[in-house]
Amino acid sequence: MYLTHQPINLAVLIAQVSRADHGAIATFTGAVRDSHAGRKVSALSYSSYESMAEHECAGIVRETEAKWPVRVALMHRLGDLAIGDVAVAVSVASAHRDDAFVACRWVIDQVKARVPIWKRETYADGTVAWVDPTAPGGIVMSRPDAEASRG
Amino acid sequence: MYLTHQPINLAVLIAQVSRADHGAIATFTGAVRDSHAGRKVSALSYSSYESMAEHECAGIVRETEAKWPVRVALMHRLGDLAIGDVAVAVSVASAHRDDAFVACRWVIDQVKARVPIWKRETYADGTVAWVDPTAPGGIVMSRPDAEASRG
Amino acid sequence: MLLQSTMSITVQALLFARYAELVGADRLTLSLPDGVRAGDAVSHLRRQHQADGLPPRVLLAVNGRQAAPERVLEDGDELAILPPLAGG
Amino acid sequence: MLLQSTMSITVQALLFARYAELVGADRLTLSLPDGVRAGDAVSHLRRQHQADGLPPRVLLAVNGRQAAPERVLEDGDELAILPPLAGG
Repeated sequence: MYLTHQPINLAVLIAQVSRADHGAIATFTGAVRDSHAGRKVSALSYSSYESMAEHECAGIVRETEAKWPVRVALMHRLGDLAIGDVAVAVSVASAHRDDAFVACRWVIDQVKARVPIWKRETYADGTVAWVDPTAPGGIVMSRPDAEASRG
Repeated sequence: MYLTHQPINLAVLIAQVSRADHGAIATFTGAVRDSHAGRKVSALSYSSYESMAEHECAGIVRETEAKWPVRVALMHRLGDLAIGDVAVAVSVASAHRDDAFVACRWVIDQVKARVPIWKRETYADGTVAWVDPTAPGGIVMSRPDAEASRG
Repeated sequence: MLLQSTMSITVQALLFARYAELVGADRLTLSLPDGVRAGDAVSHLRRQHQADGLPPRVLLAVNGRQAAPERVLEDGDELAILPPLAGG
Repeated sequence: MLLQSTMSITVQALLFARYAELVGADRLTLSLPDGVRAGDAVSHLRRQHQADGLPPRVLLAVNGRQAAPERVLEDGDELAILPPLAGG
């Protein structure tokens, strides 16, 4: 299970990869920032195509452990998050720090590229947007009312 | 204070760099491995030239925060450690993961290159060595008795 | 071309995040001609379900695995239409 | 050359880890001629304190900052002789 609706416990994640012969552990955590696209973020929610997301996460972990002599732990949170909450955490243990750093970086890049997860931001002014890295400015405003009234 | 004789608390270190506008945190921990130079390690002790080590650590943190838009926390443990204990931990927070990863890697490389800390390993067969990255094999056997008897 | 076939299959279309908001549903049951491709199913959805807000090129998955628009759908398939990913 | 000077200074030599083990002490008080350089102080230590196990080139620090062997020592300086670093 790589997705959770509960707060991510980093100590548990690190313990998952720790082994007596793996002295170097690189960990990445992505936490909710208080601003995005020049707007002040007040609330944030992650949703997912969960069955596919679990499959993709498992694939990323398996591929990483095949590419480098490392052990990988990965967790992505879903649901409503507060500013400062950890949204994603990756921990990679290896005998040597080069592999740990390179593999950790690869995992988080792959998560962003492959795992079907979406982020909905609510701003201090009450507006709501979907985060879209392909859109100009990185967001697309949410218009649930406008769309609903079209039908 | 960057040196400690107490166990390193990673959560405290990460909390030290976390800020609402710094969403990406890269963390490195180096833990005591159960083998080195082909020998089974049973005990390990770190010593230091503490006043200089503190000064070098402060310099590394200051330089890193000048080179990248990051916040850095760094802690190195001294004294007797057990297998699996965290010897060094670096946590780097930034708005973006590129800076966090690159700066975290730089900090740990600088620690290894500049901070006067030494490592004494006791092996399962009772022999003792000083870790010396410049020596063939990476260690120099300890001979306290032989040396003492010369005088 | 979609109408040439006499057999039809049933496909569950899944919509997520902004696309679910656009279409006003997160799950639609589509009745489609046998041999239909994933990309054709999205075109069908655009026309039949007021989903013309869907961009011309969308990321697709069939039964939880990424799939090309040319992928031929089978009866009972789950076709997911994925907005640009924003995890991490 | 070390003996040309008539004035003398006192320097605290600090030895660490394997070097402390080699010399059998982690702190020695050295009386050295005025104007002595850090590298000369190490040579003095090798001769006078059975420290010939010290390698020809060692890492030095004066008063807690890395220093070159050419660094001229002053009375009361703390000269640290550092084995290859092994932190992290």
